[in-house]
Amino acid sequence: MEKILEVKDLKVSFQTYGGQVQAVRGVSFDLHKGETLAIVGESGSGKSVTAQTLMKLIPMPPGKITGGQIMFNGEDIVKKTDKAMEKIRGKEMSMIFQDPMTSLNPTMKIGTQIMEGLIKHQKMAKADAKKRAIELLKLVGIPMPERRVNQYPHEFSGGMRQRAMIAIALAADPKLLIADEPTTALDVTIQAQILELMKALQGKLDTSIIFITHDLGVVANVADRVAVMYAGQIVEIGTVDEIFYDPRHPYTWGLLASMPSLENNDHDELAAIPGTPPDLTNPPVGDAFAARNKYALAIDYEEEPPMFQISETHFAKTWLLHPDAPNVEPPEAVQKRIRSLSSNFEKPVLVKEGK
Amino acid sequence: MMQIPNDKFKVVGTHLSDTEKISKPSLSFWKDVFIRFRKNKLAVFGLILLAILIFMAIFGPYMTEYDYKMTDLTNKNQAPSAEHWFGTDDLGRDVFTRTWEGARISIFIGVAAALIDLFIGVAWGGIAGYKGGRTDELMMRGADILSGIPYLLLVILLMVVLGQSLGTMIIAMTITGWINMSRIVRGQVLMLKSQEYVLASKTLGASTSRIMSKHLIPNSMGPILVTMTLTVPSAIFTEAYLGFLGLGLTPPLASWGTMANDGLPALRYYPWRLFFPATFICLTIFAFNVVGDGLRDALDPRMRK
Amino acid sequence: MAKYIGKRLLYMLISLWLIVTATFFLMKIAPGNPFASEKKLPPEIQANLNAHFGLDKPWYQQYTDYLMNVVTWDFGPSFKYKSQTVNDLISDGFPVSFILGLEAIFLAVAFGILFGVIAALKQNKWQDYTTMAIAVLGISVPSFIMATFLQYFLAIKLGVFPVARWESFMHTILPAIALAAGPMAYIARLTRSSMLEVLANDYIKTAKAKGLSSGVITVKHAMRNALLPVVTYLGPLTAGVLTGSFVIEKIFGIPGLGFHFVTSITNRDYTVIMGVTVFYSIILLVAILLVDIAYGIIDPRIKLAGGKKGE
Amino acid sequence: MAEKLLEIKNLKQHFNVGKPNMVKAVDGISFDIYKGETLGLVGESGCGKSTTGRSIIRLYDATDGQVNYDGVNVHGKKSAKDLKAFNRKMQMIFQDPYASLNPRMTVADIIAEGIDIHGLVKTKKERMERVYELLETVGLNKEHANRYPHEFSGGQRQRIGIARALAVDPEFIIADEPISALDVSIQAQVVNLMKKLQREKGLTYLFIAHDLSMVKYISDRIGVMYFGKLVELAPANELYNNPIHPYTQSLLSAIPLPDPESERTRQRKAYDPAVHQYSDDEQLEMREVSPGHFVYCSEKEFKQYSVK
Amino acid sequence: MKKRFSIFFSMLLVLSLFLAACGGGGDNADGGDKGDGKDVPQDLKVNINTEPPSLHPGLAQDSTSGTVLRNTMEGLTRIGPDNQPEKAMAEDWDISEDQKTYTFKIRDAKWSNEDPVTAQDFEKAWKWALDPENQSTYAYQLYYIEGAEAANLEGGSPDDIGVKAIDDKTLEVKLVNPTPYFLELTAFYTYLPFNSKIAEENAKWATDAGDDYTTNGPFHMTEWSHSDKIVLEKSSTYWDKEAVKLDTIEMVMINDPNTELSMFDNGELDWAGAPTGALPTDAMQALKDNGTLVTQAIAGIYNYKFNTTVEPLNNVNIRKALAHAINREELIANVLQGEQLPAMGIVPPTMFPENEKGHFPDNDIDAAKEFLNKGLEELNLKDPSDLPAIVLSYNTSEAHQKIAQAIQDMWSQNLGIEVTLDNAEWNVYLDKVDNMDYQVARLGWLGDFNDAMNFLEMYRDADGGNNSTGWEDPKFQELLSQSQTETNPDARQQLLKDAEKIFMDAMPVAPIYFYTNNWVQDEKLKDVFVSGLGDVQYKWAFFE
Repeated sequence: MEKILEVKDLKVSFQTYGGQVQAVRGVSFDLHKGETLAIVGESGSGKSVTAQTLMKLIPMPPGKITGGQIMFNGEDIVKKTDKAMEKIRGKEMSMIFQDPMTSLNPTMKIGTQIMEGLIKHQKMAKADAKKRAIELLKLVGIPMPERRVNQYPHEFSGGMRQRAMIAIALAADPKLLIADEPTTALDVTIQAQILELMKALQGKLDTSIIFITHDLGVVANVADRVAVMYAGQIVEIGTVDEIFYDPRHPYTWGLLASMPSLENNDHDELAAIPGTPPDLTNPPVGDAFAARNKYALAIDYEEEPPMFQISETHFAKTWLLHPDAPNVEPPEAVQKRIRSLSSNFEKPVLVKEGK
Repeated sequence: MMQIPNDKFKVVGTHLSDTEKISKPSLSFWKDVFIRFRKNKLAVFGLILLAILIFMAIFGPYMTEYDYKMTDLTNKNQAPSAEHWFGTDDLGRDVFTRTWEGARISIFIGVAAALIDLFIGVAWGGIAGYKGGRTDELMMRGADILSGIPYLLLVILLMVVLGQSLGTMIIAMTITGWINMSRIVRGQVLMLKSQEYVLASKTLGASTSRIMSKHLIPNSMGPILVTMTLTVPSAIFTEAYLGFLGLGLTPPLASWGTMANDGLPALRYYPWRLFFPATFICLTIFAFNVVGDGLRDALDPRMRK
Repeated sequence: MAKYIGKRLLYMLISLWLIVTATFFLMKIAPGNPFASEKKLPPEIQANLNAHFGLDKPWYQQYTDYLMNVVTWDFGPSFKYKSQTVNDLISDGFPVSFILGLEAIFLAVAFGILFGVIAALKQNKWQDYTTMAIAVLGISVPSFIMATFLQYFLAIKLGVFPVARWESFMHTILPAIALAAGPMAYIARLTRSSMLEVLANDYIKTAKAKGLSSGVITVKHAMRNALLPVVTYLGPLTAGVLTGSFVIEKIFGIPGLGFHFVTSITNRDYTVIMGVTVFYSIILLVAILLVDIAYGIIDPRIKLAGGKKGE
Repeated sequence: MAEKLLEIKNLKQHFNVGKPNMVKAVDGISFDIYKGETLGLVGESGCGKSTTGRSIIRLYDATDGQVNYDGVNVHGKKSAKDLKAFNRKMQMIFQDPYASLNPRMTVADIIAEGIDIHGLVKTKKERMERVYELLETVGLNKEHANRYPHEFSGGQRQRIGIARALAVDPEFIIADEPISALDVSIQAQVVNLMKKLQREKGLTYLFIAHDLSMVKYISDRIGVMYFGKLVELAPANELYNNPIHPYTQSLLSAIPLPDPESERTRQRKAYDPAVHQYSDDEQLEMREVSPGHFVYCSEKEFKQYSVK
Repeated sequence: MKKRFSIFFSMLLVLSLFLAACGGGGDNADGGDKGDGKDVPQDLKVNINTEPPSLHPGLAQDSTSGTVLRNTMEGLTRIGPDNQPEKAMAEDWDISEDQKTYTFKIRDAKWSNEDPVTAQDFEKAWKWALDPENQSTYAYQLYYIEGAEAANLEGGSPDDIGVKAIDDKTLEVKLVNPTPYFLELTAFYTYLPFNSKIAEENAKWATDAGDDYTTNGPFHMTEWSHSDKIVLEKSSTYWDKEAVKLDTIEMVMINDPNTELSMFDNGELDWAGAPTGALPTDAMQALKDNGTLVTQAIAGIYNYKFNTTVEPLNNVNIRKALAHAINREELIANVLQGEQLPAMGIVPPTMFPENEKGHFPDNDIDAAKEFLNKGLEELNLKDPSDLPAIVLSYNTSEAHQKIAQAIQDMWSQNLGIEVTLDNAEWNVYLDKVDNMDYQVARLGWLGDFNDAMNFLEMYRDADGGNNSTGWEDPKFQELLSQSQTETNPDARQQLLKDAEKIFMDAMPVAPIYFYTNNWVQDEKLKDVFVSGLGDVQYKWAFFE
């Protein structure tokens, strides 16, 4: 499959008066055409920063890309000027944000907001752009698009606004769509509709999607592959089945275990991940997750774990996969899920170079 | 594969207390504001300027042998010299001494006006915002109408009715000045009163006065402070303006406004008489303004993480 | 809309009435009388004058007379300028103040917004500091000093402009600049802070993500929203500036309305005080109404305003 | 579990009454809460669930209806003293851990606010001891007492909010979406803490949320709200296994589960209020379809539902 | 949206175009004197300070209106360049033996609309002013005429007023007392005639320039743009038009001395300063230094009045001490700088030449101290600091303020008397002075006509309108009464001098200085006549 994006050892930091926050600490992943990669993690784990860095949307300063590459269509985004980025943004890759209320300009008609991208990138005439805007609104399932196109954001409901956002993002047929928690602010029923819409559109347009969320349910629903982020790093990445049915990183275990199940009727205590995420101005030595990890090894407090490969597609960054590491039992809730996957290697393999 | 001693691969589990630890030194709200304020060079410059001005207002008048009201007609309109650092005015008074005497009065007027605005504005705006509904409507409409009366008319009539004095001057500054403050406080209170911490306090059974004093006003302090730092220069400005209208203070009291007004016709002949008071009016207003701007930026919640 | 305007007009009338009333009584408690002069009048003539201008009537009758004057828009003759009625004074002075005011507002708005936008876009860079220093300076220099300096340097020293009076376009430039300096500075600061606020909004990020150039984002997305507070400020500014400034008119010898604001009070020219106050208040109230309507047009959300939601 | 702690009768909360923009946020709902139980309240944003909570604790004056706590109407006329006493019995935990703590107060002052208001301690030392004790209860420690809210993470703040509510030893706590703004891993922490406190102190909860899976986990019974009305009320498992009201069914069908396989096959049901085809003369009310399982329906629907 | 901004930028564009266009042709300001050619433009541009309140002769009551009227209208007489009344509308007159009846022969003159000027025009104008209906505040200027005061104040019949047009060209005036300065009075603006035909048709004839504003003077008003400017043009119907050389006079209204002087320096005015405008005090030294300042004494005095009804100013010695302890020379040299004359008497030297010396020496500290000690003794006080606080009041104005500060300092240094200053806005101040709610108050007096009576009369009665010192003296009253019936000018002069002596002995007023007029004028401008009362006439003025 064609790779459209390759991120190599990306590092991003923010200068604040309290010190330098290392928001992204060496993230690498790639993305194939037509594929959906979900990035999960809690707030502050660097998932949004990673996504916005792909489009160079982080404010610089205080933000700064301190290292790594973002290869998109064979070119390194990191090196591009703002002017050059204007040609890529909206045309080659576009983005949907979390809050559809604040991410639409309140004083501009929805139609105009869609048309802007068309006029800029497709050099369309105004009238054509409007026609196309109406089509797009129809495409994202907004009824009466001819009327809606002349309305303002506040006249739309939350779900409709997010549809309009999707229409804006898809206006110029981008190759890559970055969706930064697009359903977090929505109610479950609306969320389900938006997810269905995105999947349907992806099928039609063959767009690649990076989907950022903290909701594992949503991940299970949309993702082909999943990257789990913690403290600015990807700690585990694999296909959706690998992550949900054969997770290897204790943080992924923790996430899965802390979700109550609708099917189960037991009211046992949830397997919460205790404690509080680390402060990234001063990231801990060794494994950032160690202090909250009940499976933490002594070495976790001393040395950062390397990446181990479990299958062609499955990687995890934990000392537990080291041949010398003791065998530990994942939490009960996770044990219930685990299936053995045929694609796995015999033994986890240490990845020499960070991937 | 690298060699790692086996004992390192022992499960040691969590170090939870570490995760709850807050490593950064505790920063109170104002410390935090100060750190951000410090980054605005213009504002810091303003603050230093202000410190110098206040220092001079306190000690300036004692730095010379002259008294601010001592006339010496034979030495009138002297250019700045070693004798008279800022020259003398048309009655032979030392401009340096008068400038700093004037600084006292101008700054006093500014600060007094700001304080009075603060009390009236906070009380009025706070009550209107907190009570809401009809009370709010009535109180704010009242303020609207007061601000609808041409200010000059109000001030001149006031001067006429009460006579020209420092007290009247301060009343003139504050007669409509508090309206702005009350609007800001009201806006803050309206916004804050539906904040969850206020609701929490209510559910705990807090009285209105407690909610006001512990929650609403402390949290409005930022905008209030900014407004105050901007009230001071506007009062100094207004004083100067009234001086121009001939409604300034009664001499030999010196205020920058009356001094500048006196010096205005001398611009072409004895420019120092206008230059010094005018420069210090501008510098003071400038300093207060940039400090106010700096504070506003520093207090801006968007600037916080 | 019509209902809204109707309601606002009603409110304006009430405000106006209260302002007229307040002014009337303030005027009445002020000591001094309009016919006082260094050479005292015989008491009979004084009484005669009082009778002629209705000043001998009880206060409530004078008050109702004033109200009637306001309603019929006939404020009667000026006490001091016997050859002119108050209506004459206003209709002579207002056009001058109006033109000067428009010029000043134009300068203030154009440069204020320009400076504000530059400062916001270059926050904490030298452009920000420079424009803001200029802006704060505009606020820091009292208008009479500013006017005197402009007159001294540009007219007397350099001879580029005429010193004073109201004759040609050239004559209007210095007073317009002096009048515009303060508001310009205020608008610049207002624009800067609201621009910064708007620039931090998500929809600016959306626009950026669309690939729009920063120029387009600034003008089409940021400025429109950032200018809302400026529009609000324009209401009182317009009223204040259009009705003239005493300082500027005095220094530049301009026959505007502002001069009458001050001199009518010192002259105790009651009818003129009343007339200019009512006139000013109407302009102010109308300007505020227009601003509110304009606000509603610019910001489509306004119509929805009012009422709290349950959750 | 039979003892009724709270009885809500036909509660109505309308805003802007008499104006064109009147909002019927809560439109006549009735339910009971029993001592020691957790009642979950779910629904979409804007359905009135938070308003219900706030009306119960008297943050709003109810437009109509009664809230009887231990048999006494909360919204009835009360002296300041009675009100204060009432405030100690009922407490609230808020949604937004950022907005619910006064940024200008230290954690100690925030937690001690209830103690101060009700004069629960006599000396400063006692006050601080109580604060430390509460901090420990919610998993924080002494050192945190003199810090300001902005220095804490979301989960820590929410725990401070809980400590504040606990400070006055309440019997009943309304938790208004206490976990919605938290990360998954932290949600579990807070829920565990709440359950632990319930066990230890015999608390009763009204747990308001839109996350059905967490509500199901924590609640004994669940009420579903839709546009100001309570449409279904049943024990947690019963509601999940046997949803009757079409809206409940739709809501349950929309929840994505952390299981890729089931997600691939999940069928979402849409809810269209028109399916009811209510006519004007039909009486709509909560009807008990099976023991403890109430549905808001017409007489006709009731018959259909009962058959199932 | 877009439209808004395009409007914006187009406005910006328009403005810059304007600036560019005007920048090129911006030299219109320095027109005026074009140099040496034979045809020197005879266009005068002066500042008259403010809008004239009324240009109706019967209603005018201020010097600005007076300036315009004096140059557009003409009375029976006109004050000529020798400061004496010369024949104007009256080509001749007869004065009766008892000096109480004047018969004027009106010359063949025309109003600007070609109507003849008649004796009736005078009679009607004067009677109009005396009609209480018309609220003329200066009607009292006509009280010298028999029956005038009664008609104006006491409801007397207008038919009893002693002014009668015997025929079209003969006017008979009967006076109450012999009034030696009556001919001078007839040049005053309240005595001006108006075109009675037009006035009958249009009561508002005087409110604007136009057909109805007919004039009989050297200039005719062609434009009156209120609060802005008045334009006068040489009148083609004036009887003495040959003498008039200026073509136009543009009178602008600039109410700021700095601006006025700047405009003069910039060539935008031909005259700056008194009597129509004012010069900034701070400019005096520089103007004196470059020799352009013109100074002329006028009949006016600047006084400090004492309230003789309050302690300690009811003590004559205290009053004298204060009056003697003022260093007028220094005040004039350093504060006023207008070469004013120190006043040690109450009547200007233009009337009593010996008053250049006055009744006591200036700055006589020793005498002052002596008076002070005497006064203190009389008051049973030991030390000046035991005196009740003295408050010096003045109306808000820069000049008064400076004088007050200087004198405050002199009194404190010379006598050890502490004085506090109190200023009030003009109207309030007048109220205060009227109500004797003051201790020491500044007031000025400008002569209406060139006679000592004008400066003494006001102190006749304690409750007289302009006295406000609470002082009166039967001997003083007696002398004034005598002077009114005295027909011999020298004897009359002596009576008045005696009266002044009594006044100065009692010192209810400390005179400070006699006014001067100070101005600068275009070098080429000649023969502008400023009278001893400080009135300006452009009839004979011209540019070289």
